[in-house]
Amino acid sequence: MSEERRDAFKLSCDWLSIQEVVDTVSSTSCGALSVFIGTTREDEVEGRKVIGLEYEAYESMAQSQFSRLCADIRDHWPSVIHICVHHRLGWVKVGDASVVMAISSPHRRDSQEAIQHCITQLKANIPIWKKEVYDTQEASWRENSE
Amino acid sequence: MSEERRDAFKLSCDWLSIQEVVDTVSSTSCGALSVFIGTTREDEVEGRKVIGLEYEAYESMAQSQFSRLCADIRDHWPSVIHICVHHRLGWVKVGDASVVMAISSPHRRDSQEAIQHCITQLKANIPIWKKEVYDTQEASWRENSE
Amino acid sequence: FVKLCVIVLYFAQSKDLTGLKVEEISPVPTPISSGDLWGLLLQRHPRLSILQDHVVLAWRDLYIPIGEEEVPLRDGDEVAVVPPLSGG
Amino acid sequence: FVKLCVIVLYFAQSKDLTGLKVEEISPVPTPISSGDLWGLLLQRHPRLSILQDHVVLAWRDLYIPIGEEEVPLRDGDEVAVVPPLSGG
Repeated sequence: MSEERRDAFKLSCDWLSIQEVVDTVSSTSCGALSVFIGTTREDEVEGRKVIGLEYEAYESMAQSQFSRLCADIRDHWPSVIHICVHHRLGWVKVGDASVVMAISSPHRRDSQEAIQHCITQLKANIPIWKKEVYDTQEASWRENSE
Repeated sequence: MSEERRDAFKLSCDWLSIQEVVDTVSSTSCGALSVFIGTTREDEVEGRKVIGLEYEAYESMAQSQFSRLCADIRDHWPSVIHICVHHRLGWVKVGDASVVMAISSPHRRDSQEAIQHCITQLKANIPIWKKEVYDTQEASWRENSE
Repeated sequence: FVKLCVIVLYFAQSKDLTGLKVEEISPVPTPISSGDLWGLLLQRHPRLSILQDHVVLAWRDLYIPIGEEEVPLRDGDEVAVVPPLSGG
Repeated sequence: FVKLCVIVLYFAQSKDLTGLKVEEISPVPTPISSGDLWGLLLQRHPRLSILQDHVVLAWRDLYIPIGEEEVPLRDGDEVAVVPPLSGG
């Protein structure tokens, strides 16, 4: 029953496919599959309307920080089978997914706790940045609060 | 900015589309969308291999219990925007999703907590039953432990 | 005592044990407790006794434990036999 | 003192402030602390000072706070300027 465990990470300028991320973590040894999707909210900041986000990453370090994050998840939740994170780069318009992640485990509690940890740690440690772009053609770099 | 909040429930004998469930809860006022997918694990019980599950429901009551569950979720997490649960009925082979649920909210903590509550309460309160079917052609009704 | 007709729905094990998905029972005396109603079903289908202590009834979208409590049935009401749930 | 060449990568605000994605700096003295390395970058690009106290460096897949700690650079190493993260 031993199965190779996948840690899959992709930075992509294309639209993210939820089905592709889910398929990557599917396993007949798993009864539970938790998914988190982060999207750009429609927002107004001081009278300016956010029309989208512009993402960039330090790609090689993002990959290595992701590997570290996966090791950390597997330490805390050894029953986790597969982990997959796809993150958009470049222009992401309001409403589109900027990140899709999925984690599979035999029982639901593990994948649910692990996915919360995964998004929190991604925001804290993976070198990715976003700039909010407004309808006034202005833009400003964001900072994760956590 | 006030938006009609959707509580969508479907019992279906067809393959469940994750994208359809996700689309149902999408909203430009939401930055976070949490999804849970329950699948049939490959399992062996006393030397018999599980090949699939046979689901049935008390459909009218399942719908009313779902409405009650949604009211409960909205009580606990008032910021939740949309809730969607699709559950399979009939024959579900090993590896297929038996339930797909998604909840959207402006910030991630709410949809993540709400989705955990949703699957726990669905298992406890929504009148659905499954029978495990083995490769020996035997079968047995299951009982949720929680 | 008024007597009335009740539609009983059987799910999961109770469906297998009775061989029925639905049946009409009449006459059912009223007022009746959920325990006595379950007793009526046991008389008709003795094999249901293996569900004793693992079953509740459902009536008007409410789960009703089997016991002393009176079920204010009306003529033509639907009552379901609810073995342990296993959705999800 | 050995002097060496370092490749500096600028991201997010630091890219906008310097107008550069990457530049080669040489000669860089070694040993050098992360604080002195940041000082070198400030000399070249005074506008970076608005990131003071809101920035770290990254070197060999590690985040390096700006301070007294020595960074054991080798010739040709890549060092990145890392403003506050905002992924997800």
